[in-house]
Amino acid sequence: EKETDFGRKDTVYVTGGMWSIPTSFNPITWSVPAGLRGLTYESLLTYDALSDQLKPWLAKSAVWQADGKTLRVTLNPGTTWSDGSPLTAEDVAFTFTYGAWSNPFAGYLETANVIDDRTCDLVFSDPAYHSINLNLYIWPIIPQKIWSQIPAEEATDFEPSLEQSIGSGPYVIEGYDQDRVVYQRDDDWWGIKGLERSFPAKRVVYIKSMANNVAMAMLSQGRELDMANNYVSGLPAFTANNPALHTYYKGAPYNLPDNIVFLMPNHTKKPFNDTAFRRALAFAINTDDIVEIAYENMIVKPENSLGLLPHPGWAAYNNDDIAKNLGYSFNQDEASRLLDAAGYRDTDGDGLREYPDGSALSFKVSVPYGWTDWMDALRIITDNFREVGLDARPDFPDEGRYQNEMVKGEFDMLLNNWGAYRSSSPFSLYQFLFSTYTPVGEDEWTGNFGRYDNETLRNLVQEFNRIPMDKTQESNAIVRQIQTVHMQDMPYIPLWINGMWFVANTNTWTNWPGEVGSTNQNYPSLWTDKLQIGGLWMLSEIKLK
Amino acid sequence: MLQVEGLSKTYNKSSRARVRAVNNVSFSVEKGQIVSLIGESGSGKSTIGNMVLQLTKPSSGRILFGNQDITRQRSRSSLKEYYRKVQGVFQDPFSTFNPIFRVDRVFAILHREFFPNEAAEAWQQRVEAALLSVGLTPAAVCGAYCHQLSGGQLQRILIARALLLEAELLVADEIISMLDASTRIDVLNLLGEMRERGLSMMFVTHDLSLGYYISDRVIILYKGVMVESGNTQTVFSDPQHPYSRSLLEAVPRLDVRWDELPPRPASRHEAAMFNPDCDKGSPRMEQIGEDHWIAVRDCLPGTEL
Amino acid sequence: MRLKDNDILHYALRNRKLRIGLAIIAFFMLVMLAGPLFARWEARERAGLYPSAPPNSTNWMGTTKMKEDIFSQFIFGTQSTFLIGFLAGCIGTTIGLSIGFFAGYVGGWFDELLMMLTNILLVIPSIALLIILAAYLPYRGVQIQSVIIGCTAWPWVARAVRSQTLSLKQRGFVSLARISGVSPLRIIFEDIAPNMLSYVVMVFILQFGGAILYAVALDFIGLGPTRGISLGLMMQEAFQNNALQVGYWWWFIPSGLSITLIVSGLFFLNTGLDEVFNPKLRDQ
Amino acid sequence: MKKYISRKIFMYLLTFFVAISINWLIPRMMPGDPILNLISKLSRQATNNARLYAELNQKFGMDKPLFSQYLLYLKNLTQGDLGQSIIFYPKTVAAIVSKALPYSLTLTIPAILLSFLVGNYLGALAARKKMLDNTVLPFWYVLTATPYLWLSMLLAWLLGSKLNLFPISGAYSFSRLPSATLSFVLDYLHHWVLPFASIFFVQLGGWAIGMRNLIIYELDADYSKYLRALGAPDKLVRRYAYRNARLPQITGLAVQLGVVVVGAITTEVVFGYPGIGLILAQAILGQDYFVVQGAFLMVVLCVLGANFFIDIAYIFIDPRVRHSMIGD
Amino acid sequence: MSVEVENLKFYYRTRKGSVKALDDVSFSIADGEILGIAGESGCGKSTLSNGLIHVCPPMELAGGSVRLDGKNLPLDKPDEMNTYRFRNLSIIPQYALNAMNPTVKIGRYVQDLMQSRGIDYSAIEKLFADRLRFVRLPEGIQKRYPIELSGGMKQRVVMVISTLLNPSLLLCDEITSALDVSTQKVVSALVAAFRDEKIVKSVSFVTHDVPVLYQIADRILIMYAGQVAEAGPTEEIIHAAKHPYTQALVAAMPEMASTYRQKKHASIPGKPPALLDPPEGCRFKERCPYRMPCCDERPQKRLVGNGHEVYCWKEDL
Ligand SMILES: Nc1ncnc2c1ncn2[C@@H]1O[C@H](COP(=O)(O)OP(=O)(O)OP(=O)(O)O)[C@@H](O)[C@H]1O
Ligand SMILES: Nc1ncnc2c1ncn2[C@@H]1O[C@H](COP(=O)(O)OP(=O)(O)OP(=O)(O)O)[C@@H](O)[C@H]1O
Ligand SMILES: [Mg+2]
Ligand SMILES: [Mg+2]
Repeated sequence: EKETDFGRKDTVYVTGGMWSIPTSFNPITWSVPAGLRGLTYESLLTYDALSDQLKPWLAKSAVWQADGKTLRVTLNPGTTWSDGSPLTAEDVAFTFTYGAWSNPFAGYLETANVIDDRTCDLVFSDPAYHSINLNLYIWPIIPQKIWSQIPAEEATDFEPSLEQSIGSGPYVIEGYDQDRVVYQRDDDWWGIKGLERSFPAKRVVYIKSMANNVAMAMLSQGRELDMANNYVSGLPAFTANNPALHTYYKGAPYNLPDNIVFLMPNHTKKPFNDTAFRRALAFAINTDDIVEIAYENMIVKPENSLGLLPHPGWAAYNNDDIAKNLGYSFNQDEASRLLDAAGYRDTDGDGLREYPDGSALSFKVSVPYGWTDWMDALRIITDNFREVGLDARPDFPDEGRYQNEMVKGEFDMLLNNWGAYRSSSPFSLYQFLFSTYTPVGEDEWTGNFGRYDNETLRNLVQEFNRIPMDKTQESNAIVRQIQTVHMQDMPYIPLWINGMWFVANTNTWTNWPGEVGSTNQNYPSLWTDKLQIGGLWMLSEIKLK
Repeated sequence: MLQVEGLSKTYNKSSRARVRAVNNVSFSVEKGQIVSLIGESGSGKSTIGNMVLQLTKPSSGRILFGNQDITRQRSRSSLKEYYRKVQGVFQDPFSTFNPIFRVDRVFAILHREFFPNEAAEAWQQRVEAALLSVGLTPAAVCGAYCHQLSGGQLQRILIARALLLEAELLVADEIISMLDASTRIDVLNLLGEMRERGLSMMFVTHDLSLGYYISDRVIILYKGVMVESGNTQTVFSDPQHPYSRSLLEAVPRLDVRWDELPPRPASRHEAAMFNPDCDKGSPRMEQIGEDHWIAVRDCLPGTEL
Repeated sequence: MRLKDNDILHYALRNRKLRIGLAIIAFFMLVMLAGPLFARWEARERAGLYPSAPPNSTNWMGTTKMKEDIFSQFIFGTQSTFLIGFLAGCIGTTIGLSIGFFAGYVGGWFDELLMMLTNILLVIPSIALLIILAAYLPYRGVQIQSVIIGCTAWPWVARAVRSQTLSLKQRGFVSLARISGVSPLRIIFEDIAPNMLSYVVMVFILQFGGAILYAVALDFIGLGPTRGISLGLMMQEAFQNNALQVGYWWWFIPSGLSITLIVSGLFFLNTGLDEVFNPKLRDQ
Repeated sequence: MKKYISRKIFMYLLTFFVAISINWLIPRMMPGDPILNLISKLSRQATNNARLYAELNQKFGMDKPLFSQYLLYLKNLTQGDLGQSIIFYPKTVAAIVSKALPYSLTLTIPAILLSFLVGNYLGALAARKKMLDNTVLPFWYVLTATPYLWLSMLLAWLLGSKLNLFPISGAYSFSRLPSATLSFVLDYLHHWVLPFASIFFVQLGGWAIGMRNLIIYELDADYSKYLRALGAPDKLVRRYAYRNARLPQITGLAVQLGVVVVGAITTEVVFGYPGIGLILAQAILGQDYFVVQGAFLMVVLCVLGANFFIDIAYIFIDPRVRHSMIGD
Repeated sequence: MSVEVENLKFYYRTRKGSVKALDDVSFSIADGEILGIAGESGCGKSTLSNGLIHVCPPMELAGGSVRLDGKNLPLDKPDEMNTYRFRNLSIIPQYALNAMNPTVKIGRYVQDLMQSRGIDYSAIEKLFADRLRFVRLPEGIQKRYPIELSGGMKQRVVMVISTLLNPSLLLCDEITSALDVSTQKVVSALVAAFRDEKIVKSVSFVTHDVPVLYQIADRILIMYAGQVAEAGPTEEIIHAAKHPYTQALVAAMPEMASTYRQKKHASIPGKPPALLDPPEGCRFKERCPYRMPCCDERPQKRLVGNGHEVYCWKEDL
């Protein structure tokens, strides 16, 4: 064994989720180094993505008061910052009232009243329960004493030095370089007592995503890599030959479902503004092929055409009847019939359909170049479209251009999943798909990139947000309406469900999360903002071999 | 016919110091005359020839041909007109012909460029006549590649080419220096014949015996400066400039050995002589006899000659 | 060069490097030209029964993860790789030749200007140009890639051709053409250019090979064609999909090996030609 | 000589100026809006993007007229300020590039210099023996014709993952942070071997072939013949030929040194070597023109610097150059 | 006789056959003698010089022997020849202007050369400086690069280097052709001076410039198409040539005595035969005004005076 600085048995090496060099250790920007939110900075609550439960973390509880507008946050006893100073309700109030543009509650948090050292009331002008809920377990609490010195306008440009990086979490940043961030365990972490939780690894080394083959080789060696949250092509064949490798499921689909990829037509363009056309597209796509070929069975397809994640938090909204009555399934004959009926026929005999007026019809579907799994999937989709006589071409613009076209609404069709992640409520999904509408010419940053203009739906989504989390029945009534419109109009077509890519080597650390034989029943992801939905627990429950 | 007045050329190459290749050179060539430019390597002979052929642009000075200053007219048509009358033959016969084409291409080009209206057959006849007149068998040379012919043959072809144009002046730049002794005399004799037919010539050479053999007048150049000029016989029998004297003494001859050369009487004009090695002043040609000129310093006015 | 000189032909036929080079290139040309007769699928067609299948009787070189037939990809990939090399080589050589010719022949400030342009282009990484162009293009095809490579690869040619032209310009036949009243353009194309034919051929071959390698690198960093297939793309896809780690050697090896062979074949050809044209280099 | 050098300096400055101006133009000539990219990167959920857009636009100086943007760019350049990255926001380009540059340089400069030395030596060796020439020449051809990345991958696979001899990712172990210890240096070297080798071998073939051809020409030169005529042993003849053949090779070296930064892109990507190439590859795909600009600036500087150095060095190593400058 | 060449044959092997560039040539050079060798281009002059120094492909020794100071030269064994080169026989090559490595200073060059030949440079350093002075080169030339010298200077440096070890035989191959008349004179005079100073024992001076030979050679050998046509004392060859070819060659030389208008020199019609497949018999026969039937047989050497040999069938020589 070669001489190293970090003891092998002290350290867990992980990769995935860190796509770029560490830029700034500022927790309140959206492009933070992986691990920063979670290991170093903590949120009030955590969310168990496997069992759909909010769990205490910094806060013992966060309870809506009777007025429905006040959220009372009670901190756990003994919360401290890594410099030893106490973390108090003042810090909580500061975090949510701080004027940085990234503050998730900006706009609808009225005041934050500090009741006492441990208690704080967040008073909302507009209680958007679902989005508030989401941010309670995502957003980090920041130390007032550091950030109060930073003008709010400059908050996101602020690059804290390592000394300034005072968090409350179980790990502090020890060092970093172009391709890594090293977190060192804080043995004085408040949670050891306060949460009765501890972390076995003295260090967590986050390694920047590496080339696929390198990741695979390093994983199989297990020398300096214990776990990867990367999509690894060829994994099924590879794990079969490497007993040391561990995946969540032993066989297909290997990974837990994590997010849904949608086909987004541009509603401002012909023929995508034609509902019949979009519905026909939905029938034409063979998702089984995507699962089997492009993903080598490492993923699952949506249970039904509603495209919800098979996730306990969303299960209550999986209205199968709507899907059955209004949805679709792979059926190219039906697709052809729909197209014929809508007037898209091959009038000039070239095997490709034309517009009803006889003019040529062709379009592109885009995914960013280099997202190989998506590119493969897209090839299958466009092949499917051609099979029903549509002149569709896969288009692979560079990531930058993909984004540009998406934000400006200049594409034909594209695949996207940005807001369709596992969360505490499908509200996040519907918000992503339907909550905004910006006309072409203005920039759309958050979702609904196809500019599907349906005010009723927008209102429904807002209404959904205003129903308290626990009133599932009431919410579902609204969700049913949303789903009905979705299925009838088919503005966006759910395609497949990406896995939570996870593969670990068991030579040094064991008890990784797994369907069977593991006591570590946690969501196996160390991506940014996924530590708070399981990654942290996973790290605290792995065991030394 | 051709008058060169105050011609100078300075090469100004980027990475080099400036080279004064030709410095204030004036001379003239009369009809039916062969004028030799003689000088050592680098003395600027070829540069003068190239300037006369308009292949190089003079830095200053005039070149008059038939009283027209040809350095001023650069239009293609006037240039062509000029080339009908003034033609050149170059030093290396093998590189004057494009190795990948047959040698008769040079005639085809003439036909194309100068006599586009002449019928192919008539032209062919004229070509053959010209070849015959320079002592070549048309059948033997037409269709050959340059490496299949001898240097002498190639130079003859070029002379024939000038004849076809009915050129009046031929600039012959060292045209025999790469030829064998026997072919050399052959070509020289041909030049002599051409003169008889009224062709004027600028004969550029570094070989004094050749210059002596063929030319009517000689111009001796040293480092771009004319140091002596005049009638060939006069200059060669009574050279005055120390440079021309030393040149003549160095010529290997077949009648006397170097060490047996009779001593020449001392130069009569030593003091006034322009020394091109010193930069001061510019040379001026001073007449010292009937058609015999030498370079003197301008900065010493009134020096007795 | 003397076309007529059958010495050239003699040495060409005798030269081992030339023969090896020609054999390699001829083989791939055959693959490229005759291959489509045997390729039963399109490059991107899901042809095989099994994904990532080793060579078998249906898919002679196996299949990719996407069940594509590697043999077909190899055929069409070779085609476009040759196309890239050929087009980029042609473009690069043509631009380089023209600029080199004119700079060398016309000389003066024109020369200085062109050479400055050339030097600047040498300094600016060609990927810069590629990125700009790529951003404007609706998509990148093999042809566009080769145009871009060709447009950035010429400065070396221009420099070399210029110095060759400068020396050829001194040759008598250029002077002779000038005093024959031949126009400069004609002189360049009728007298100077043909005399550089052997040189041009060699430059072209080098550009050909260089373009192929360059295209591979571009394919790899994600600036490859977004449409079509090439050997570089095959290699990149194999890489992306861990072909080597997982043991799908049939996916990883053919593309890389073919590129290496094609380019080394071109280099062989080049040295062989060099030896044929330059008696100094000939084997005694 | 002075005139020559000052002329050279002038030309280099001019080229540099034009090059950096073109460099400035790159992002400006692109369609699309870099700020927009930045925002979509930064804020998938934030609400007040319009405000942010205005803020960032101002910050990047995009709201000013083009010409003053240009002046600003030049001014900033003199202060070493290369602007701000988009995909690595809020890092400055200077910070990113300066962090990555040492890795690239320690990888590529030794690779190129060593391949130059060894390649030239081997080439000279081969030029003297027909047998050797015929056996190793094909091997070199194959080496130079190998795409860097293919060789990289084969090396990584064989020596890295199969034989487990060398690490295949990063510039030093993930189990440490940089320190000034011997064990760190050894570790660094251990990681350096494979990426180094993949550049070294490909380059090696090229140098060797070049040297071989040059030597063959030189051995036929008049001065070699004269040496032989005077009965000088082969050793001296070859030594002299090598001496002269080196000179054109050195010109080639300048070019190679110039492109080191970009040249190693593929190798760096394969081995996850955290140099400029890796950054550049990411910046290109993310259309981070400012980082691209910064990386290219490095390239321009390297190319110009290396060429200038060689140009000046030539005055000292090649008397012919020196002589032609002074004039006859 | 310091040099005796007997029936020497040097052929070039080409793929079309052997080019008989030097075919059965015999001659000798006495001690202290300068033998001038003249002839048209391509008659084998350089082949002779080069072959004596270094027989290397495509040139091959096809027969004959050369004796230098009584010892047979191992012409067919290039390695053994190395001991003779430079010490016993040396060459001033045709390409003297490019003979020096442009990147090596002259002093350094000589030092390397000497060391490589196992000679102590310090022992020879002074001699070298003296010789440079002898050929009137300025001081300090050892510290200069060849490129910094003019053509004549380079020529003289090469002359000094080639003769540094006082060889018995010095081969001069067209050393004056590329030079200006004045330099030409200096250089050829120097060759004679080398002989006079006994720096070299005998000289073979190859040129196509007959007048130069007239100036310095003791005897002249005229070659034609790879064979000897005539050899004899200078005065006789120039002014009383016997061989028709020599006569024509000398007659074609313009001299500073007559001009075209006064006396037209005649040239030799035709061109020399190809040496790839030379005709049987006398090689000059095709161009010879005295051609006879017996010319189809190779003419024998005939002595027509003191040391004057002619290869011709003509009777009234
Ligand atoms: N194109 C050029 N650029 C720079 N210098 C030149 C050029 N051509 C000639 N020279 C220089 O000009 C001077 C005169 O050259 P020129 O060729 O006219 O001499 P020359 O008398 O013809 O010599 P030679 O007998 O060697 O042909 C020389 O010093 C030469 O180096
Ligand atoms: N390498 C070679 N291969 C074949 N033939 C050759 C070779 N070198 C010379 N020859 C031929 O040998 C003959 C003699 O050549 P050589 O160089 O000795 O002539 P030369 O008398 O020195 O002529 P010059 O005066 O032109 O130097 C010529 O016919 C030439 O064509
Ligand atoms: Mg000249
Ligand atoms: Mg010779």
